[in-house]
Parts: sequence; C-alpha cells; structure tokens
Amino acid sequence: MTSQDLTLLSFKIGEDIFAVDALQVNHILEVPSTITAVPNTPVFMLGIINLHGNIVPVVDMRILMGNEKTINGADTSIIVINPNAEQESRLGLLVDMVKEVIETNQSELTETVTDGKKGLIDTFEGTLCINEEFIHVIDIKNIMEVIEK
Amino acid sequence: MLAEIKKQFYETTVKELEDINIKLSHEEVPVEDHPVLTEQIFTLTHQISGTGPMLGFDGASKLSRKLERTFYDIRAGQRNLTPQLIWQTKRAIEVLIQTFVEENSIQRQ
Amino acid sequence: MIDKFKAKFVEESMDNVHDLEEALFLLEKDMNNKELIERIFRAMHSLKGGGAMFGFNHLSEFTHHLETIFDWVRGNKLAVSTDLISLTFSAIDHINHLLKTGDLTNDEEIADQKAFIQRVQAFLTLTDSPAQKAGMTSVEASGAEAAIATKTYLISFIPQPELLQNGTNPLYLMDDIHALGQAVSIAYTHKVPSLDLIDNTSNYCIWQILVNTAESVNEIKDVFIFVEDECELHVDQIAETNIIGKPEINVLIEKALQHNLLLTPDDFKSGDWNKVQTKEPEEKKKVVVKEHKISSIRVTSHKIDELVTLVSELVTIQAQLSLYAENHDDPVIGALTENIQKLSRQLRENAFDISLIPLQSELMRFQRLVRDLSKEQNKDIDFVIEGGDLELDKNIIENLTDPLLHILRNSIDHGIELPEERIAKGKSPKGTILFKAFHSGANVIVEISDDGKGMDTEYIRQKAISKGIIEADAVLNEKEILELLFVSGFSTRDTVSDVSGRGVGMDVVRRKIANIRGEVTIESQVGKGTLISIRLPLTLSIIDGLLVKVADNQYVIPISSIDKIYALDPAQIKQSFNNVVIIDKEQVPFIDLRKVFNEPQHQTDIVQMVMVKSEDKKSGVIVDNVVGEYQTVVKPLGRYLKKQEIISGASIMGDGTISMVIDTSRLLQSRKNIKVTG
Amino acid sequence: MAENFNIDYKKNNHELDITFTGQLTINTIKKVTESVKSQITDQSVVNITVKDVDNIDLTFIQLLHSIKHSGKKKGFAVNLSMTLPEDLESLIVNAGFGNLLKQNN
Repeated sequence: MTSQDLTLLSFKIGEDIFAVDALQVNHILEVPSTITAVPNTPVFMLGIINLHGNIVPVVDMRILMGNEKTINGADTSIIVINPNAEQESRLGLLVDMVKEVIETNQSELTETVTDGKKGLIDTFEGTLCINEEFIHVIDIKNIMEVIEK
Repeated sequence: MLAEIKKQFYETTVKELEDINIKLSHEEVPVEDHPVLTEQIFTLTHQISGTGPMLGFDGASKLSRKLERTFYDIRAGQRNLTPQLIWQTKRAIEVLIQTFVEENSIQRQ
Repeated sequence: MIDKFKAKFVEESMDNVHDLEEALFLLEKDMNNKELIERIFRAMHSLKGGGAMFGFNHLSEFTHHLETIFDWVRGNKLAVSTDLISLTFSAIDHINHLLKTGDLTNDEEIADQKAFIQRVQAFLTLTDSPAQKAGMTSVEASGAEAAIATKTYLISFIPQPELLQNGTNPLYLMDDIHALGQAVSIAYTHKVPSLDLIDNTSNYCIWQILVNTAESVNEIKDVFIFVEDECELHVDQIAETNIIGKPEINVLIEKALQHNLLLTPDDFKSGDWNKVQTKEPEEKKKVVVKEHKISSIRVTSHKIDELVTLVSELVTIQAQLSLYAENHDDPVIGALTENIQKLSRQLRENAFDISLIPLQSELMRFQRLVRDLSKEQNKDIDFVIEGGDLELDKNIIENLTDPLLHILRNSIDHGIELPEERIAKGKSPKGTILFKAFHSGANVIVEISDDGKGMDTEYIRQKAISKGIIEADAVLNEKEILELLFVSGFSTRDTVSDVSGRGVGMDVVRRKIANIRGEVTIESQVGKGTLISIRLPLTLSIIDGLLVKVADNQYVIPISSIDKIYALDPAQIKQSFNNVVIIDKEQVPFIDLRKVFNEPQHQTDIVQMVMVKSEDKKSGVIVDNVVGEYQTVVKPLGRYLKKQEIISGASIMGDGTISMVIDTSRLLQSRKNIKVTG
Repeated sequence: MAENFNIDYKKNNHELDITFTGQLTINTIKKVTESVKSQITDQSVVNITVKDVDNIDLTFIQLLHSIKHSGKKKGFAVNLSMTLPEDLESLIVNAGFGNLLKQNN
C-alpha cells in the first residue's frame, strides 16, 4: 500500500519535535492578548480563551512535556484540537512553534522510547524519523486523561 | 444498492397498501377489526411518511402523512372510524397506490 | 449514501422500539388488549422488514421470531402471560443492542442470540392454551331503528388551487356527499380563467352542496378529511327537514349561480327565501376546519445544538454592537442596535424553546428500571408519574437521566421494603415511588419520593464518624446529617450491591446535577420514606447576572441568588475571626472570593459584599467591586475544567473578554464544609 | 406514457369543430390544453364534441369552462355536446356540472 494514511501536524517544544493527528486539529491560533486564568487549576492549565464565541481551555504543552522554559516568543502558537468532534472536548495546546503537516504511513511509526523525562505525558502513539529528526506523535487520549485527572 | 432498496420499499409498500384496500373493500368492516386495521394503517402510513421522502416518493409521503395523522387521532381515541372515514380512506389509499406507481415510474426513467 | 439511510432507519427504529416498550407496559396491565397486541406485532414486523432492507440481518432474524409469537397471540393461538411479557422486554433490550451495534460479529453474542431465539421458540411449542378462548362478546348494534330525522345542511367547499396536486379527485367527494342522502351540488366556475391564463393542474372551482341526511355534521366532514389542508370547509344546518327541490330553493340556487355569490346559511332563514340578496355575501364564518398542519418535524439534536450555539453567538455579537453604539453617539446605529437587540432576544427565546423536550421521552427507561428491579427483588412497587409532559432543555434531560436512574435504584434497593416487611410495619404491602415534575418560578423541580424505610440519621452520623468525614463530637442537625450522603466517599451500604452500587454514589449524583446547574436535596423520615428533590434551571444557557471584579478577573453571579450589596472596609474582613462581619448589629458569615481563588490580599480602601442565598444558606461574598448587571449567555467550560466546581461556565462579554460564572450554591457549600469539618 | 386521448380538429370557414375522446384527466390535460390553445385562433364559432370518454376529471371540465370564458372574452360562440358513460355522467351531475351535458349550452 502506498496510500498515505496518516496526516500529522508537527510542532516544537524547546528542541523537541512532536506531532498530533492533523485530522483532529481545528485551528491554529496566535496567542491572544489575554488568556483568562481560571482560579484553582493546575499550573499547566493556562486558562480559557474566546474562540469565535466559544470557550476553549488552553494548556501549556511545555509544562506537560516537562520543559522548563515557558516564555512566549514570536512563534508561540495555540493548536486547537477537537478530539471527539464535540464542543465539550475542544482543547488548545500552547506550543513553541508550529512546524509542518506531514503525510505518512501508520507503518512508519516506531515505538517511542522515553528517556524518563519529567513531563506528565507517558504514552505516545509512536515516533517517526524524518531526515534524522525524531517526531514523537502525541497520544491525544493520554493528554486528555492527564488534564482531566 | 439504493435502487434495490427503493424497489423493495416500493414493492412491499404497495403490496401492503393493496392488502389494506382489500380489507377496506369488504361490504362492512366488522367493528372488532377496527383497532387492528387502524393500527395497521397507522403504522404503514407512518412508515411511508418517514421513509418515502428519502427514497423519492415525495407525493406519496405527503399523502400518506394525511392518513397517518388521521389514524393517529383514531388510535388515540380522538376520532371515530366511521363508515364514511373507511370509505374515504379506501379512496385515499387508492390514490396513494397510484401516486406510488407514478412516482416509481418517474424514478425509473 | 446508504449510511444515511441506515442512520435514519436506526433513528426511526429507536422510536419504534420506544413505542413497542410503551405498548408492552400497557399490555402488562391489560393482557387482552387486541389493539396493543397488534401494535406490538406491527412494531416487530416493521423492525423485521426494515432490518432486512438495511442489512441488519441479525435484527431481522431475531424480530422475525417475535413477530411470529405476536402473530400467534393476535390469532388467539397463544395467550399473553407475564412470562411472555418479560421475555419480550428482554427481547427489546436485545433489539436495542442490535440497532446500536449492527450485525453481531462475535461468536459469543451470536450464540446468545441463538439461545434467545430458542427461548422464543419454546413459547411456540407450548401452545395449548385453553385459557385463551376469550369470549369475544361482540357489541350488538342497537337494533332499535327509530325513524331517524333527516336535516338539510349547506356545505361550502372552497378548495385551494393545489387541491388536485396530490391526486385528489374532487368529483368523488361530491359523489360521496350524494351517497349520504338527497343532495344538490352547485359548482361555481367563474374563477376558471380563459385559455391564455389557465394552469390546468390547479383547481379553480368552488362548490356548495345542499344535502338532506340523517348523518351528523362530523360524518359529513369526514368526507373531506383528506383534503382538509387544501380547503376551507363549512357545514351548516339550514333546515330541520328536507327542503331540497322546493321551488324557493331552486330560485335561490339559480340566483346564486347567476351572480356567482355563495349562499350563506342566512339565505335559508324561512320567510327570507324569496328575497335574494344581491349585495356581497356576508363575510363567511371563517375556519370550521381547523388548521391541521404537520405538527412536528424531526430534526437531529445536533442541528438544534448548532442553532442554539449560533443564536448565542448572535447575542454575543449583538452585545458588542450595543457597546459600540453606546460609545459612538450615532442615533441611526442606536436605533438599529435596539431593533437588533429586540429581534435577537426573540430569536433566542425561540431557539431555546425549540431545544425543550418533554421529560416523557426518558420516563420509559425509569418505568423499565422499576419494573425489572422490583421483579428481581420480589418487591411490589407502584411507580406513579406526575408531570411527565413537562418540558426541559434537552441537554438538561440528557444529563439528568443517569442521576435519576441512580436515585430510583436507591429507592428500590434501599427504600422500599419487601412486602412481608411492610405488612409487619403496618404498611400496605405495595410500596409507592412517586416521580413528580413541576415548575417553580424559573426552575423546574423533579422529586422522587418513596414510602419506604427512610434514612436513619444516627446510623449515617456514626458512619460518617467512622469514615472520618466528621468529628465524633460534631453537632449536626438532621438536615446536615443527610447532607453527609453527598460527601464523596460516603455510602450507606457496606457491600456494593448489584443494583445501586455501580460506582455512583450520591456524591456523583450531586455532581452530575450540578453540571447542569441543578441542586439536590434529601429529606427523610425513618419508617416513612425519603424524598429527593432536584431543582433545575429552565434552560442552561442564559442568565441574568451581576458582573463583579476579583483581582484581574471578572465573574458573574446569578442575580436570582442575590439579596443585597454592601460596601465594606477591607480592614473589617481582615480583623474578622471566623469569617463573620457585623452588619446592622447582625453577624453575617462571608466568603472572600480573593481567598477562595487564591488571589493576593485586597489592596483597596473599599470592597463590596454581595449577599448571596442558596436553598436555606445565606452568606456574604466579598468581591473587589461590582461592575453592573448583565444578561449573559453561559457557555460551558468544557470537560477539562469540570473539577473547577465553583465556576459553572463562562460568558463572553461585549468586548470579547471572558468572565466566569459563579455557581453560588457550590460556593456556599464550600463554606459549609469548612464549618462541618472544622 | 401512451397517448390515450385524441383530439380532432375540423376547420371550415369561421367554424372550428373539436372532438375530444379517451382519457380526459389531469395526466393528459397539459397536452390537451396546449393543443386547444394553438387551434383556437380567430374563429367565430367553436363546436365541441366530447364522446367515447374513458375517464374524465375536474381538469377537463375546467378546460371546457375556460374555452367558454375565452369565447365570451374574444367574442366567439361555443357549442358543446357531451355524451358520457352512465357512471361518469352521474359523477358529473352530482358534482354540479350537469349543465354541461345539456346540448347547446
């Protein structure tokens, strides 16, 4: 089979490259001027934003991935994913930089080797190797679980 | 596949309508058969008005909705199945069958 | 394409199954009801047919056997029995399963279905049921053939042009009237246009018919039943006797035709017969045939959600526009904005009204639960429903079902006693569970009460102490003790029972209800019974709120829960021990939102305190300042922030910023818990 | 659908004879009307004969009335002669159109 059955959107957090299933991505946004902080929530929960009249919570992927540097730069963006195709489960992921859309094959994924990082995310869909760069494909279900915990 | 579904729907529905019409054609429909008949007509017309439009039987569905509504009322005890009503129902069903046949032939073209 | 039909089929079938279940319930109470049997048979029949058509082969096969059973029943070859009804109930569950999953793929399930079918077939082999010979006493037609008086009626049949489009042949209708008795038809053709203008599939004619008949007005109207949408119809009695054919009448008809003026009942008032009015006919008495348009259409709930969302967006944008208009002194924009505001308000009310559905739609599941569980536990329970036609926001209903099921389970499992136990207590052996829904102000109250054991507060207290939820010496009144049931980790039973222990306790019930901004309370009396009451907002989406500021954020407090607003010196609250301030010589407990939200201490000279009440609790809520009153659309925070209990949603303000909506009852509860444990 | 109706036109001088036969119902009415429209032009007398009818319904009756109205408007005379099978005749009479059956109306 030569058909490309997997479309990914890759992004950078620090020096690492991650990706999510592009089909679940709704929007890519610049960081808005205000993110309304919701009191009494975990640090990674940055707050809520107004996305075309709807409320979308935003999490800081840098914190979820255990990265210490959390300063917003010119490339910092929010990837809004919509895992269950319902308003309720929309979620913004704040990342350092959105990279590109990758068309690939499920079979290209290899098992992700985690090196005992301090991040909160423990499972990945797999890792893709393109031009000697490793792209770790994020398991959105796992992210949701972590946030809801 | 769709053509097949249409064909099946068309055939079974027309057959059921004809069955009902035979019952309605009896000189007098016994009173104890009324509930059963009512239910039968209601269910069938309900089905037609529900499924008909998506299979292209628009006119038939429109017509059957009238029957459905009336028989809904009868079923709910809000209207009596009078001999006149039975007669008009028979008429309506005849027209319904005819509409089905016409709409089916148009679809075939 | 085919998937669309499949989905449609499933949707329709779900309705069918619902109907089936309802019929079965009724049949259980009236086992010889032929109509119900027919209804069930028909439902099975259409499931079978549709199933085959849309590739649900297992469904089709399965329902085929049930159809056979009910075919036998309706042919008096098999009697309805409790066993048969129970079997059919389980069959309905299976049908539901098949509809949801499509064809079975797993061997085990296929084997299960086979076994089930064998059970069904077993019924067909045990057919000798002499009991069934029901003595069909046919009602004899009242033989007394009294000389029936006939009357003369004037029928005015004024069809619309589209009369002919559905295959109606109006000539037959006149013919049918003639079958009722002596009749004469008057056809008015003056509206038929000349050749260059005619659209010959339209109807241009109007009829009046005089008929002398013994039949009633209704019987006459029945003739026109299937054209009633396409016509205006009047039937008036004009004489107690047969006047058709009288010369005076013929003159009347002649004149009417000559002048193309419809006859009116007044024309027939005796003595006036010769005087034919040449003036315009009296304005015809309108209606008679009431509008009977299609009363409902099917729309997917998804579309309704979308509509509500769009309308909410419109309201938000309209607020932005209002803000703009306020800041720009342009009278034209001002006026336009006002109109848009009015329109969007109407639209909003409409849209929310559409999303209301009757509670009824879920009641079947409750009835089913009560029936099944009481059978299983050998309890005798009368389940009474009041107010099932009450309408609620569909999102509320969706979220309400699980908690209600749980409460019902509790009532059956822990509440209602076994019949012998009840007799021993001097109660009727049959227990009652009352399900009651009604409006109360802007809220809807749903109550589930039972006349069972009730709750032993002392037992609950001890249990709470042993679980470390309260201190051994805590002084609690009865109400507060019952509140403990809602504390997470509390369960009145040690063993997790099959019925109500499915991981959902009252704490989850409360949380789920709170998700839809509802409140739950319990009242109970040992030996007498328990009442659980749920208070719900009418719709989820719009509230009148007071906008307040706390640190950098803005919050909305629902106006409905606000009593008064005071200004205070922050020093007053700093000094206060026990979070109580003295106002008008009264001790008022308060909650400082800065503290609750972990914000830094107040730096200002003045703060404001909003008096908030919820149920029977009342407390001051300290905010930085009050901004004003707003009507806002409440948006859900989504699944990730459900843990944030005090905030129940968010609102987008006219300028696009977000303010968070405070759940006052939660807020007050958070204070109370401190008191209980402290 | 097969043409199961027939219209004959005969013109002489200023008279037009039209004969309708067969299915005179809503299914064929459009064609019938178009045909009649094209033939009635500047006659002073139109003689209509309706016979050998298989079926008839309101649309055809309306057509007859329409021709009459046109006649009044444009100034031509319309003579009608209609013979129907018994059942259809009673249907037409019961519907109040009995006057069409009288000759030379």
